[in-house]
Amino acid sequence: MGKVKTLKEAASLVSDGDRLAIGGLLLQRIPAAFIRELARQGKKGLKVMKTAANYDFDLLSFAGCVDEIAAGFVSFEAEFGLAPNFRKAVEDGRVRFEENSCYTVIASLRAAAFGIPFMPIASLGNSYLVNKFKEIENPYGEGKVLAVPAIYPDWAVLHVHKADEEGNAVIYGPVYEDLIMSRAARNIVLTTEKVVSKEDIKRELDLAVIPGFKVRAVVEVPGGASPGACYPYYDYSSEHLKRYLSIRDHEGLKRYLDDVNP
Amino acid sequence: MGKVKTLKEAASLVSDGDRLAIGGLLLQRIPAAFIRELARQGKKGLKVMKTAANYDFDLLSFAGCVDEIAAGFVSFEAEFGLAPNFRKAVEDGRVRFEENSCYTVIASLRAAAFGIPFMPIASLGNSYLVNKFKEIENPYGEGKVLAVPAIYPDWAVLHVHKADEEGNAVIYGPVYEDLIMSRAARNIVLTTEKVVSKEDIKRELDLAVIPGFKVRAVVEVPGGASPGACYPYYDYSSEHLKRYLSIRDHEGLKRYLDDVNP
Amino acid sequence: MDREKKLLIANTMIVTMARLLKDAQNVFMGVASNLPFFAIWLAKKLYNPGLIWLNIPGRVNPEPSFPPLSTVHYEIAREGSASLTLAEIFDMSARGELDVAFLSGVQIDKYGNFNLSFLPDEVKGRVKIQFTGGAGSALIYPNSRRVILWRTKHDKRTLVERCPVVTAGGNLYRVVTSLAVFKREGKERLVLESIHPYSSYKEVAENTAFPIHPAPFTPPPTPEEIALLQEFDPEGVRVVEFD
Amino acid sequence: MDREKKLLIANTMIVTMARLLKDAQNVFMGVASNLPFFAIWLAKKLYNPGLIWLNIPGRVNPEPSFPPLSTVHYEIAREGSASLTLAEIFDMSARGELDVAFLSGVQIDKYGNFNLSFLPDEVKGRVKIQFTGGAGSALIYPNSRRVILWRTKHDKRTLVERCPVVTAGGNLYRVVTSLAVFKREGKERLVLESIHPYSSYKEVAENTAFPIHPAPFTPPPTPEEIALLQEFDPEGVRVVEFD
Repeated sequence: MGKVKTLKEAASLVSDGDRLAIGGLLLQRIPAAFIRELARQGKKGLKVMKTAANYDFDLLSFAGCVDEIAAGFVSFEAEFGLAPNFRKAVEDGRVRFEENSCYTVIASLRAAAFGIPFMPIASLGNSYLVNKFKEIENPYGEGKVLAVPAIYPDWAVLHVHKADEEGNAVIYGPVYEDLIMSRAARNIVLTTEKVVSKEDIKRELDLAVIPGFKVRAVVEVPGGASPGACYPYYDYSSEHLKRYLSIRDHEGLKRYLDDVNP
Repeated sequence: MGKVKTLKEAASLVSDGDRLAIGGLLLQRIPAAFIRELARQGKKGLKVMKTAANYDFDLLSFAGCVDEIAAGFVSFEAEFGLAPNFRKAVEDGRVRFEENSCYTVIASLRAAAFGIPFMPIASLGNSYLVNKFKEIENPYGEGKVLAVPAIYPDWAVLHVHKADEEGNAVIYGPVYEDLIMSRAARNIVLTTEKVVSKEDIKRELDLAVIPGFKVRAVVEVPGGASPGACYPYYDYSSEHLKRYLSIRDHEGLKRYLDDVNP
Repeated sequence: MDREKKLLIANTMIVTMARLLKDAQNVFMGVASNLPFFAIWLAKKLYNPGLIWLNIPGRVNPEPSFPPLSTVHYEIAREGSASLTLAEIFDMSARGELDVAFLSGVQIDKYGNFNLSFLPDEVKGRVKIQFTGGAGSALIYPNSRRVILWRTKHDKRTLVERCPVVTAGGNLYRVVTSLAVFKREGKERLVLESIHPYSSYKEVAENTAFPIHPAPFTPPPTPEEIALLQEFDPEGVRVVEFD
Repeated sequence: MDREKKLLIANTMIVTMARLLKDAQNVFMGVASNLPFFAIWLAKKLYNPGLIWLNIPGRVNPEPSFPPLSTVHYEIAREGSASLTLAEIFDMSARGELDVAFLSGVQIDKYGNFNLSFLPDEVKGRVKIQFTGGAGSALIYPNSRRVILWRTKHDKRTLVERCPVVTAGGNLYRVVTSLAVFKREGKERLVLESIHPYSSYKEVAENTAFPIHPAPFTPPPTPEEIALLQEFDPEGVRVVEFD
């Protein structure tokens, strides 16, 4: 069975309760269309992680898809303000926000990527986050070192510029945490601006940093990061984001999800 | 003072006793010209590290420049046989060979790159190498985990395809351990096929993986990896390697170093 | 607040922060760092062209042709001198190689600690108000050599006696607010260093929840500094965070 | 040894190893892996086109147009389906995702352990003969699902009772030598599985330092297998490691 699937088929691979690492950062190269499809399919109890998020985690919080969010930062920037549905879900106790430093998210993913149970980290000073992690003795020197546990996502969900039918993918520009997510995760779903030939990937082999072998689905979604940006193809859409942020209730959210295609 | 230097000036930055991580792998993209210049300058007591080496570590052993070699593998391949001068130096007790797994070399460099004192690693089974490393408790689960100490090289010495005058550099094709070495090391020396403009680097920013700020010297040495290969510019030279491997004594080595330019 | 006033505050804060970078080796700005973006840009133009500018999109020394509203905008990734991922910038910090970093907090206390995490409901033992999360600050603050805190607001809800939750604390260099500049006395408490020229000791004292002492005025922006900012940012992106 | 004989041995070893890859998901070859290179190439051509070929130059599924003498040659990095660094391949192994790996040892003992490190001088307590070092094997052998050991020699100095130094041990699948194939009985000892058609039980027994029992002959290479190898490697790169 081929890996090239529809958005619907790909999202249906994700089970309620799965842990997802979501690619991109803030409004850059997020797998937005896939996130919307998860909401349409009414997923429940997902656990999601990322260094810094906004639209994706806000929407999943709004739609009631997530139980747990692990991240360093969840907010829009400047013109769009905070992430209102994320905040409300956390304040109402519907979503558990495991605040991390962006750095500890990366360290947990690195531990998983390296196949080791934990990752020693640099000091977090007097941050309250220290209490979330355990200390270990430094066997090669004085004192103790903080360690974060490995987190193995069930899925890394990434939006890329190009992928072939086997899931070998090229990313242009900043990779953010996509690479380390793809290594840490058990399975990968790619949405891609374009499904291309193997020959096309070959021409940019130095940028073909996602090998296909853990990829379970490749979905062609031109504009799939929208309302986020996909450098250098398109910028984020202020209009779309303002529309999303104006939604007040679940009926409005349903209309939005029905309207926006995909 | 600019960073663009002659080979002689650059090699003179290295002090006797310094620890060097040498870029490339086996006969691929080794900073061979720089290695020869270290030998010409009669460096003493160097400590060198790399996953898998041949010409570079063999020559430094022959020339009496190194006290300690940390590596997973030191040998030529197929047509050229073993690394005779390395073997002799180790068997005579002139060089201490700290055998590692290639993997533990990487783990030690990663720990240094991440600024942490040690790196937990996967099991090494019943390998005698286990005895070189310490065990720590897993704070997040059962049992113990092996840990390797961070090793901070004084210098990463890398041969690259392009670098600008500030040391921002582009590598094509396999990067081997060059990246992690550049992060782990306190200082970097680059030899480069060509010193190019800032604009030239900018055109391939996704491949400009060595930022210049820890680079202390940039040396333009076309063919600087020879007798090794520099993909895709040139292959290794069997003729040159056979000449090198036929050298029997220090006089021969001196003649070789005088002859080969640079 | 009228636009003139916003520009005055923004320019003063930007210029003040830019001048703090005169001897900086490298400087990191994170997410939602509108004013630091301008401060670094200006410092490189006027005071410290060799300054290494690090950021989340991961291009060393970006050359933006316009000021984007988002500080992870890809305009900041379009040009530069090399690539360095966010994870690697954190590693630089962990190795002690990060010189200056800009951070911000919803609450900043008299010890220089800040809170970007949440306000606890002490009675119910849970989150009362959820903030954004501290991004990379818990690492960056104690491991960078010098941290500049900045905040476009200055009131008693912002400059507090003690943060109920400490998101990050560490190597404070300066706090730059809309009204004033603080530095830290030894490793202990914040002291007022200067008051922005359009404000007053009275205004700062009334809007700060911990005790302060009088201080001189912040040197105002020069016409050259203002002209450069205005030319780079004719639309006034630098005032977007002011109400 | 004449060239015909060398080709016979090389072809038999390559084909035997290629057939072991019929159900492999992925396979890793390291440095100095001349015969595994041909075995993987042949397995992908004939038996398992979906096999994922991992290697040190770091291109997944390389498409070499000729067989290079070095198995880190850049011909193996010229084409492929994606990039994956050596460090990341080690990580795959640490995560338990590496299926088959080819390794080799100067000494291989009856437990399947091998020595690529050194021969100790027991009296003087130091290195008597230094070998190459085990490269990544100490990690790869215990953490990959199936390891195929290969060796172009088969004598009592190679197939030993017990290695004086264990460079690596672990999940042995098969040992393929110039004369025979061994598998492991349970987790314990090597047992002879087959004898190459040009050899004999007597020859294998005389050249093995631990006890063996009779076994059938290894199925010989087919004309198709030989023709493919000959076409790909008319110069005979595959015999370069035979004396």
